[in-house]
Amino acid sequence: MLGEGIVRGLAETARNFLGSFVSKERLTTVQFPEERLPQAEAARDFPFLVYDGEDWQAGMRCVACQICEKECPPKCIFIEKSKDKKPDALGRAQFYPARFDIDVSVCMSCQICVEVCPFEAIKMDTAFELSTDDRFGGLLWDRQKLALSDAHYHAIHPTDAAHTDELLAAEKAKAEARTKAAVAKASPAPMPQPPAPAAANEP
Amino acid sequence: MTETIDQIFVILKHWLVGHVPTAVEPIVSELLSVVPIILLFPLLFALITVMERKGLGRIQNRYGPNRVGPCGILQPIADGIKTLTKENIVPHSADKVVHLLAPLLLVMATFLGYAVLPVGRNMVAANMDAGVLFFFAVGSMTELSVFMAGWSSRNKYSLLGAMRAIAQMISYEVPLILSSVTVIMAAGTLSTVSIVEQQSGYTGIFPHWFVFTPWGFAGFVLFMIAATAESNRSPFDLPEGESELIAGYYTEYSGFKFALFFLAEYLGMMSISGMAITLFLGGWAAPLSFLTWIPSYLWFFGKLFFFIAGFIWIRGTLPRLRMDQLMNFAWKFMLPMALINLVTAGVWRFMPTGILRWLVCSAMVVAPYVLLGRGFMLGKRLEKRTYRFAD
Amino acid sequence: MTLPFTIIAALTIAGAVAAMSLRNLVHCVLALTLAFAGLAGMYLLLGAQFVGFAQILVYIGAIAILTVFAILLTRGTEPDAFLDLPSAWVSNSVIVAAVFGVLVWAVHSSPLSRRTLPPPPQITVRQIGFALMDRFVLPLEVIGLLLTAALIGAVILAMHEKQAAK
Amino acid sequence: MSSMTETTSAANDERSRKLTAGISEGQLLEVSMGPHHPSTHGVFRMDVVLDGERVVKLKPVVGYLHRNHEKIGENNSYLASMPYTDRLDYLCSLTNNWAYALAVETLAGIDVPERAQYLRVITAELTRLQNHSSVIGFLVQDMGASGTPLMYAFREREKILDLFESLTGSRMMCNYMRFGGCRIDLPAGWLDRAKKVVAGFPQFLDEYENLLGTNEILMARTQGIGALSRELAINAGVTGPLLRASGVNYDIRKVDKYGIYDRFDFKVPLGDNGDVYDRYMIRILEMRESIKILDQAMCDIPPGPIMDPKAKIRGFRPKAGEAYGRIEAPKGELGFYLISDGSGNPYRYRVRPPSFVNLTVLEDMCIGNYIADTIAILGSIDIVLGEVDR
Repeated sequence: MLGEGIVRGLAETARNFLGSFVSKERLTTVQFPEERLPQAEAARDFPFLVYDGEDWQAGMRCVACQICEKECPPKCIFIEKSKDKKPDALGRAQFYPARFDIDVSVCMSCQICVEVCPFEAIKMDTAFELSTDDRFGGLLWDRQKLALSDAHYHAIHPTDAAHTDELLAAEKAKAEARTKAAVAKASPAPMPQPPAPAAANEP
Repeated sequence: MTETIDQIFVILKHWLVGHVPTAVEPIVSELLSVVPIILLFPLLFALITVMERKGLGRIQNRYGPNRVGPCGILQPIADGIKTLTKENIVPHSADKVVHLLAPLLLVMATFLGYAVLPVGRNMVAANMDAGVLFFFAVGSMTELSVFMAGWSSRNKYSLLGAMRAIAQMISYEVPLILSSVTVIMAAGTLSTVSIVEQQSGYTGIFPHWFVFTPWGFAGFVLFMIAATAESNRSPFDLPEGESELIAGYYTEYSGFKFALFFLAEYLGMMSISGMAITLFLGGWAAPLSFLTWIPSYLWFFGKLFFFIAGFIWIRGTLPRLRMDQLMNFAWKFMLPMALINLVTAGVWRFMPTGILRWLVCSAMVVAPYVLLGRGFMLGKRLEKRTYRFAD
Repeated sequence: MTLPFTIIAALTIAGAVAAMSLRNLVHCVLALTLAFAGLAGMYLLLGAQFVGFAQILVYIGAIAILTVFAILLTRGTEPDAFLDLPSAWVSNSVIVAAVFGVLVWAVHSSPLSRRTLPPPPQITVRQIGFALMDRFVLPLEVIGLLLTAALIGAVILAMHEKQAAK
Repeated sequence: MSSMTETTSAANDERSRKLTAGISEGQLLEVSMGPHHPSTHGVFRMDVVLDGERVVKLKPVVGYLHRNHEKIGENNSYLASMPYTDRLDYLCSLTNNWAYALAVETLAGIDVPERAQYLRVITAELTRLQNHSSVIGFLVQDMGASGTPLMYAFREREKILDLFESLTGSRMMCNYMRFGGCRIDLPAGWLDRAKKVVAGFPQFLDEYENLLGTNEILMARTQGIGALSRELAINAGVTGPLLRASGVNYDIRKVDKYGIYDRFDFKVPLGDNGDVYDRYMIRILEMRESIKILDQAMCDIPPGPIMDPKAKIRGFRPKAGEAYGRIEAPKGELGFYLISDGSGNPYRYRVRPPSFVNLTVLEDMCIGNYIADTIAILGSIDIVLGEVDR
């Protein structure tokens, strides 16, 4: 019968029309500025540098090993190693990045830098409202703008942060065990700091 | 008391005309019946645009405009200001005069159609003896303005769109007029006011509307399908088929002229629904006998509201027909059905009242529908297919 | 010579003159439509509603579109070489003026034009219907036949053309 | 017509010459649709020659979205190319990742633990669901249903994209798979949410078939339009739903049995006439089959490692050689051909995109139809310009 399919289609839209007043399923719009969808925990937007403690320069975990700079596919990270050293979380003197820029307009938030970083120094932020009026300066974030506290990291990625802390604690324990063993083995003469594998202790 | 409320506008008009010097009286009384139409229907147009966008939104599980004013009511004002302030670009190679004239002629032709629509008990702008003929005569002027719009923009797409629009309008005007001829034949008059009068009686609580007769219902369905095509609405919105021709004949229009085309489209939609209400749904008559205390004009605009909701509903559901299918449908399905409907109305007129008359007429309407429908479908082997599955 | 009559008459004449003198063919057709509208106005002035609306429906609604289609499909709309006035335009216009003068004189002097015509009878559409059906039924049927023949002829021509193209 | 010199195949030449036999040069209307056309699915241009409404000659023009993907692949390490594969067919990034990972794994001989195989099947089938639902939404939108079917399709697609976001961190650019497994394990509660979404999908499909399945206008617009014969489909190397709609039983999940697809029982729907309606229905039936696979995969996914411990992320240097890994992407056979010379970068990095190959038969299907049909036919092929232009 001509028109039968059309009538069934009309019934379908009518059900959706009436349903939209009744069930949430039929009205899926989220009024963005007022209502916000909860962000998925694993969401990633642009990287940030983690630092322990209050002072972002002293507590910064990054040791400017430039692995992320090499591995980054669109090559948007630029690091300048510092001349002097500063003690890191485990008390060993490590380099720190005198300059650490990420060109956010080039970065495609693929989080490969997070994956390859051996020092858990760079993580992915979830802030997405980042519009600036300055196309070049505003999007070239320098070291200070990138540095965010470990507490912020715990706030946005709780399970991930907990897992990272376990890794760091394990490494710290291993480092201490090795130094205690080294001290016990090498008689009383104080040994210079053994070049323990890079580790950052937990604040 | 209900009588005065019902006639409130008529009394108001006579009171006003009474205060005017007699020399100018005819002019003023004409003005008083024309000015409300010029004011009211563009206001309804504004309301309908927001109603359409919200209705489509609700069909598509979203809100529709709700930011401008409380739940989007002020959206048409925002659109109006936007179109007024938009720059009015006229393409260099366009034919300036005809380019400007097209929307004006289109809006004028659609406004003229309202003269004969009885909006309420003795509330009609011009009670003409040949009202329906006037309505269709003025309706056929829109094709000329569509051609002027398409041709004067000197743009390949708009010319294609204009040609399609004219071909569609002409081929759907025939079933439109034929399906209204059945009502004219049954009512025996061309005047819209007396057509409404013929439908105003009640048996028991049911009204004598023409739509409750077999030929009336078939005529109503045919009339509405042809009306949708005539006003370029959803399944027949080929002239401005976005996916192929950018925007059909009003591609090269911007600013207020573009808004005029929209005004004309919605006015056309309302006036053709008004005519359908007058011919088939008893104009301003109340649907049930005990409801006659409600003023007559409220019934007319209530029914108009349902027609508009129907147009929006169809627009939200049906995909678009292709040009040749559109033509085949008009000439091979609508026209024969309209002619058969004419014969059914004749048979209805001369058979004695009773159940036999109902059966014969219903058969005369349903049988060709099924046969033509199957022929139409089989002609193209359209059927729901079953699919085989490999291992 | 009431005001509406003069307006409509001026409109019609302007439309007719423009239809003949404009360069672009499509403009000529639009001016012609203006003339048709003027004619319809005349009928309405005389109170012949049915003929007035029929004029609008048939002429403006259909024939104007038909001529426009014909122009578009055949020759396109570029204004071709404009026929300038024939060389002997002086003598032509003199003769035309003379003929016009004779006509005007004849119309004025004939007794018919001085006799005041009775006001036109108010005919309803129903009476027109009856008249068509009993006194003029033969011409109605003959015209119907003629139109059907024309329709079928057009269809055959189109079909013939399609055969040739395929 | 100088601009129409070269054509895709002699057959088309012959057919268009026959169509324009009786018509003079001036009558034909040359229209170029795109790249800025509202319905060509991205930056894709079609130079169409029309005789009135009928298409006489159609020349697709691509290349507007060329981003030099393969040359960049040669200068990047193997891992660095993985996020770029998300941008190939930007609607289904997970199947792109899987195809690339599969190619590298065959090249370097890495095997993938059980749980990672299951994760790959689940994410790939979810990608197929959301791709097919948005494709039928676009197809009907091109035919004018003013957005309603598209909105219903996108309502379902959003649910699946939310699942991807909570698993991989991004809705469309997932960058989830690594050589030898996956990057992250399922977060808590992800599996139940996924089960709920998949359980709600058949109801959406019934709703869709109610809305348009037997709609006379849709049937009139799609049945018998743009029919692709079996022989032409096989000769032109067409793959995916387009091929199966023409009746050829070729689904790489059944042919290669890659990953662990041999453990799941699912059927492959086949069409008879290969027209736009068949492709539309085949995609709906394929979605129902994907739901079956997902149900089976999600209920018996084993615990265990998700990454082969042996596989290194950085400094990954596969031995010299070449490999071609291919999977059944939602659009057809997506293959990656790699030649390694032992260094950290691939010597040659080639992508075999299904959309580009399926596009070659566009002119054969469109000649003789109306201009409104070319839009429907293009929509039924389901092309994504990121994949066509690379």
